[in-house]
Amino acid sequence: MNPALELDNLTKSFGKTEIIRGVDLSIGKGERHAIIGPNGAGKSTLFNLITGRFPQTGGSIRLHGADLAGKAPFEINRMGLSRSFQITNIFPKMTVFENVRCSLLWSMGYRYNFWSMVGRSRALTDSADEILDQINLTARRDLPAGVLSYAEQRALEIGITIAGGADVIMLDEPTAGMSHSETDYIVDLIRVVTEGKTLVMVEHDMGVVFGLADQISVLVYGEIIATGTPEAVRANPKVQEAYLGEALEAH
Amino acid sequence: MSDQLSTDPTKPAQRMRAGSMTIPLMPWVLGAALLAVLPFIFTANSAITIMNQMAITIIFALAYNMLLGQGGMLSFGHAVYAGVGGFACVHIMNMDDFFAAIPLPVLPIFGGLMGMGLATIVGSFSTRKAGTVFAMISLGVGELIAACSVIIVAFFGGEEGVSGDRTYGLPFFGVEFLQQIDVYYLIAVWLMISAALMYLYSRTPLGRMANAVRDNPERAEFLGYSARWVRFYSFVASGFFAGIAGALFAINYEILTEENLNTTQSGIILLVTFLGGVGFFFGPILGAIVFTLVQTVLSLQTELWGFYLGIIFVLTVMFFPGGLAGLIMMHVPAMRLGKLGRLGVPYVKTLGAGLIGCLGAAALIEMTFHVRHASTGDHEMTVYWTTFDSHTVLPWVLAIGATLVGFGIARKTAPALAEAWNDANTPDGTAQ
Amino acid sequence: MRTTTMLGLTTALTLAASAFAAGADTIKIAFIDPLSGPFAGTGTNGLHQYEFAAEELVNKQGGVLDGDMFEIVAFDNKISPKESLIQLQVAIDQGIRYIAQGNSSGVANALTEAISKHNRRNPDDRVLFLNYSAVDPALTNDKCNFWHFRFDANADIKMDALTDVIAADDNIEKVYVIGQDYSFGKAVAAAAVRFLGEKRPDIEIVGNELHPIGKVKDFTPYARKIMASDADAIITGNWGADMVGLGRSVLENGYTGPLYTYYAAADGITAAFGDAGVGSLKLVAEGQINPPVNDRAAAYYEAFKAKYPDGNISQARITNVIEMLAKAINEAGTADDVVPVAYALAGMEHESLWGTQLKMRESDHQIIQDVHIHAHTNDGVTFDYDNSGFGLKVDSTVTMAAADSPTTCKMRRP
Amino acid sequence: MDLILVNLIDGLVTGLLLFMLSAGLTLIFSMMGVLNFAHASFYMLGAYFAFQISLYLGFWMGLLIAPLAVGVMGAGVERYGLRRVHQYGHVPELIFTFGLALLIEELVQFIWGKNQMPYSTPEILQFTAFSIAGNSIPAYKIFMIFISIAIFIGLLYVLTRTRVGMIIQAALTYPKTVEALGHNVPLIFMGVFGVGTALAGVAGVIAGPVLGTFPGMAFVLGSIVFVTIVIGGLGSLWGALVASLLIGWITTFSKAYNLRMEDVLTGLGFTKPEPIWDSAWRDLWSITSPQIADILPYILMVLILIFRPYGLFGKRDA
Repeated sequence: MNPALELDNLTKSFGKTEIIRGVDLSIGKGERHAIIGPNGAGKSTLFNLITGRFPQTGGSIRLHGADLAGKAPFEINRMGLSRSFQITNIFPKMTVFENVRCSLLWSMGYRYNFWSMVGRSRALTDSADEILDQINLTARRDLPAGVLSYAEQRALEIGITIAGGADVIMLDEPTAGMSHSETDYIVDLIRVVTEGKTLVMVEHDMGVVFGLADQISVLVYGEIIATGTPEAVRANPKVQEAYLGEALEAH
Repeated sequence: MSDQLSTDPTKPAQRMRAGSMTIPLMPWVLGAALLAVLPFIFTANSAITIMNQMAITIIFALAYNMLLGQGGMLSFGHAVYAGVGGFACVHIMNMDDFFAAIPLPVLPIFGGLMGMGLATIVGSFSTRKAGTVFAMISLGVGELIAACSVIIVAFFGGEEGVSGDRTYGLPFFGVEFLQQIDVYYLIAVWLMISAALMYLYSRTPLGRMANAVRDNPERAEFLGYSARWVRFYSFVASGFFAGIAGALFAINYEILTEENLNTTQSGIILLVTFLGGVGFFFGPILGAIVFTLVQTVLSLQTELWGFYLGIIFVLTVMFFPGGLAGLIMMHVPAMRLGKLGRLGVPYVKTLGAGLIGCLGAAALIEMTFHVRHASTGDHEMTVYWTTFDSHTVLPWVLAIGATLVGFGIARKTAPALAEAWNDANTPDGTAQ
Repeated sequence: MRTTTMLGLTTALTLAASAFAAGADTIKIAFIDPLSGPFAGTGTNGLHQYEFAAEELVNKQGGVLDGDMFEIVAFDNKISPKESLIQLQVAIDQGIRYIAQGNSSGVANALTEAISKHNRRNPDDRVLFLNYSAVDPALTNDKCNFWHFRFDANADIKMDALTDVIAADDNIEKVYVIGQDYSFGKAVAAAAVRFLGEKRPDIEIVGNELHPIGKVKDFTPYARKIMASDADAIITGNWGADMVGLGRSVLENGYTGPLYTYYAAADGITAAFGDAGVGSLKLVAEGQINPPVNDRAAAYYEAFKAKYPDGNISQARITNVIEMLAKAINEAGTADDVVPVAYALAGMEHESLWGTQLKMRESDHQIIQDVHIHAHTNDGVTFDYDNSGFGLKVDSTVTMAAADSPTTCKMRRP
Repeated sequence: MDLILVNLIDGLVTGLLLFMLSAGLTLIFSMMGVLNFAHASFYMLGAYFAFQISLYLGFWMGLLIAPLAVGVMGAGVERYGLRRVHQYGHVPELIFTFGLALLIEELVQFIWGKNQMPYSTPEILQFTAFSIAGNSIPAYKIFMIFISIAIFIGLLYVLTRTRVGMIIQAALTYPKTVEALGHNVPLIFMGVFGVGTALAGVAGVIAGPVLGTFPGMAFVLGSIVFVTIVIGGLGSLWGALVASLLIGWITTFSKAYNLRMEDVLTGLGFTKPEPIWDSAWRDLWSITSPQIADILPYILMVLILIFRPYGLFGKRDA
């Protein structure tokens, strides 16, 4: 069986600067994989390469065995990969409900449909309400998304990401800028909504990482220096030296 | 139509809550009734001509708002889609045998298809990017086609345009569309159809995604939608309805000229749509009604109508970017709280005074203009149905007085209005 | 504001209520021309000429029929065909039966078609179209109809007269034709080539070109080309800013030969040319202003200047429109039914205030009159234009120009 | 051959004039990310102000004062108008400048009326500088060339060699950082807008006497200025220069030489349909280059936007 996501000697350069320097990574189906690393290690770039936001310079990315080279974000999404953003990226002028409904449209087969009313589909409304329920935003259903609190917007961001039913979910710092209680809330939420899916996340908060992930990769200067279970990574001297030591102290 | 529009009876509670999802039937019924009754109130042919013009502008503005309001695409050359649709229809009117075989009310479909065809060609390259690139391509294409209108005489008829006769079509249940009133009802029916279709379009998956792409094209891409194709389909749909507006123009005026294509026309439709308000479906309708009245009625009152329109437009962009519709919808929260009435008196005080100030300022502008530009020795002028000598002191004192007093009172009462506004928008019992 | 205020009020009334019956003692003439926008200057000046002519030539003489007065009602068409059609409808609703328009053949074309359709569809309130300036030949040829009367010489007639003068000038061997790229510019060019070919086959047309209308910012490249062609004479139908731009560019570039034009006077153009145009600028038009033909014409012009010091009588034919309409109404004995008025106008002969014989040709409703070639000068100009000291003086005259020119008009009469 | 030289000079004058307008516009764009639709209106104001001043103080004072007045107005528009609209986003900004263009045209007609103003070149420059094969080159044109080049060099110097220029360039790219460093970024923006419009004002002052000072002068030139900076690449000063000259020469040469579509098509191996006046393609066959000279830049722009959306010299998408 193919792994869910497979990176093979992936490289990316901006001009002469090489940001990703040959990453090999294999993420199995159903795995919860966290990518950690110091600032500027290239985590976000790696995310952007995988999701088609930037074209790669070399190497290959395979999703369920299919090569993603040259694919646009929407094509990759249709192949079953969905992502969230580090900086909240929702539709601020639309209601919370509509945000979720829009993210359901493609996967529910509506595509570029202009002959049926979205409001008339029970299945669509129910699915959207179900997701709202999952992310605990039912009470905010008909408010414009732009007026929600930060934590609520982050929850909505996750809701939008998982709504399409993608089986590979990539979360880019889902708890960035949150208080402790908010973080706990989001972690629980992520655990529930990604049940049975492959989860790839970038995260700085080690509490979140160790609470959620069953595999961790450490990215330093565009290279993966270690991959393994949280315990193994924690024990890895290279990681200790390069990153974890200071990071853990800071926390 | 009616059972399509009716709400789902199985889940009334949820429907009520959904708000945006339900399709309110009432405004449509009222609109249709109003359209049916209007010609009995305004019976003059000229009034009907103006109403026809209004209806055509409404369809065009709604089509334009599919781009600007719903899709976030700013086009500086949208007149060409309406224009080309109209030209095609006039050419059809001139194809004796073919036109004699089709009833006139069907003609707009051909105009729509023509507008759509052109939009498909242009959209295939212009919608790849939104923002400035799209705006500039629309400007370039608009200028090109407008310039072609005097070069490609075979289709556009040069500066004289192309004219036809609508009455040569197949009689439609015995109606030959000889009179303005026949044409009025034809246009009114098409107005209802087009507006309903455009409204329903905004409720389809594609229509919703057009909004999503407008707000955040990148996010839409990560939801499986290609922003480019969503824009393209919106553009094509907008071209279709613009073409219908052009076809109705052809039917009403029986002539199409270069002015239907040029950038001035494209600018006007932008102005109309924005004045009305791009954020709400009914905004462009208001804009079209107000603009047509200003253009045909105010322009008879004063030759400075363009100046006033320019001022109103710039002030709208600066202070009320939601346009007229935005202004009206601002009052919905207060209405929901049942406190709209509390705004009445402060409104009369401030806006009434402001209106006096505006009238005074307008009189000043008219008088200044008269003194500067009337032919030497012509001292007599008429403002507000009063004729006087513009070179005497009294009218100036009156006008300046009205301006100062009006704006002065408005300014003084403004804080009270603001307070009333806050009060009306705060639920009772909540501390502010 | 003028009469437009009154009009706005009535429009508001028509909007609010219903049609407005024409007053019993005034005969209204709708003046549909640009009163705002870039051509407002020309339109306003034309309106003044109409108002003055109606006042002086009809109302002060006791009016028509049983003392009915003429009233000019102004409608701003913003030089847009669409607006013109709306204003036409407003005018008809107000009970107006006579429509005067002149600026832009495009508008005239839209109006004549609309009026013809209206008269066919509404036999009870037919109207007449008094075209005083739109000179596209088609209006009295393929597109002619019974309701349209043209009081200006059309582009072909003017060119016929102009080429008579050119043909008589042996110094001219090379001619450059340049014009705006639209129907009128093309009509001028085609007529120039045709008439020169007939009258002086030896003349070489060294250039025949069209430029975009109203879009050229700098005419220098055209001027260079004209200079390079060694043309002895230039013919152009340009008007407005295109006329000023072309003329100035050519003259600045050292051109000294004649520049034959249709519309190079008044509305600021005479002032803009000033001294530079003297000796070169020639203009073909009807209506002799300088030297004044008689005391009556001089007195009329003086009275006009007294009332409108900034105005010009730049369209002398407007007096002909008013006088001939008054005469036709008197002959017909009615102003309400336009059919007898139209029959009276068709074929009418009249002596113009400006000293020339007029004949409204029955076959196509094209007026036949003397056409003059004027020179732009400051020498011997009794009445200048734009108060600039410069004006037009008649150089030569073609009597009853193109009186037997053919027409393709097949008029259907009621 | 001589004619080519003459046309080169004429095209240079047109191009440099266009450059003075597009330089300010492209500067403003790179700063605020918005195309100022009213830019050509400031050019018109420059001409009208200069005309009014020249009535009392002569041409040279007009050249000095009018651009300053236009610049102050421009700065005012930025301070009290654009800054307010900025919060609503780019599209309302674009619409605001569009409305401003309408308003300024109406304002000019309100104050000066609709006719062309008798604004003319100063007497001291009313002579022929030199002649090439019978074609005279007026001294005023040479003067225009010098003024434009001086402005270009001055602008380049200020932007790349002075402290103010450095701050502006930095503010363009990193407004937040520059603000954090203690510079008043809104003030810089206002200043750049003022300078940009003042440049348009200069162009108006020196072009008014040649191209005519009338209410439509902004409209005639308006959209061609956007075309220029879009072709050159939004935000690029060099791009604006190259595109301006390119447009100047393309339009001049296609007007000066009668390239006929008939010859092109026959050259390509098409046969002319007979009879031509009955053919649907008759208009295509009869096209000549002077006829379409002024729409060539639009064709060029659309092609550029399709194949190279960032323009000739641009670094980023519009």
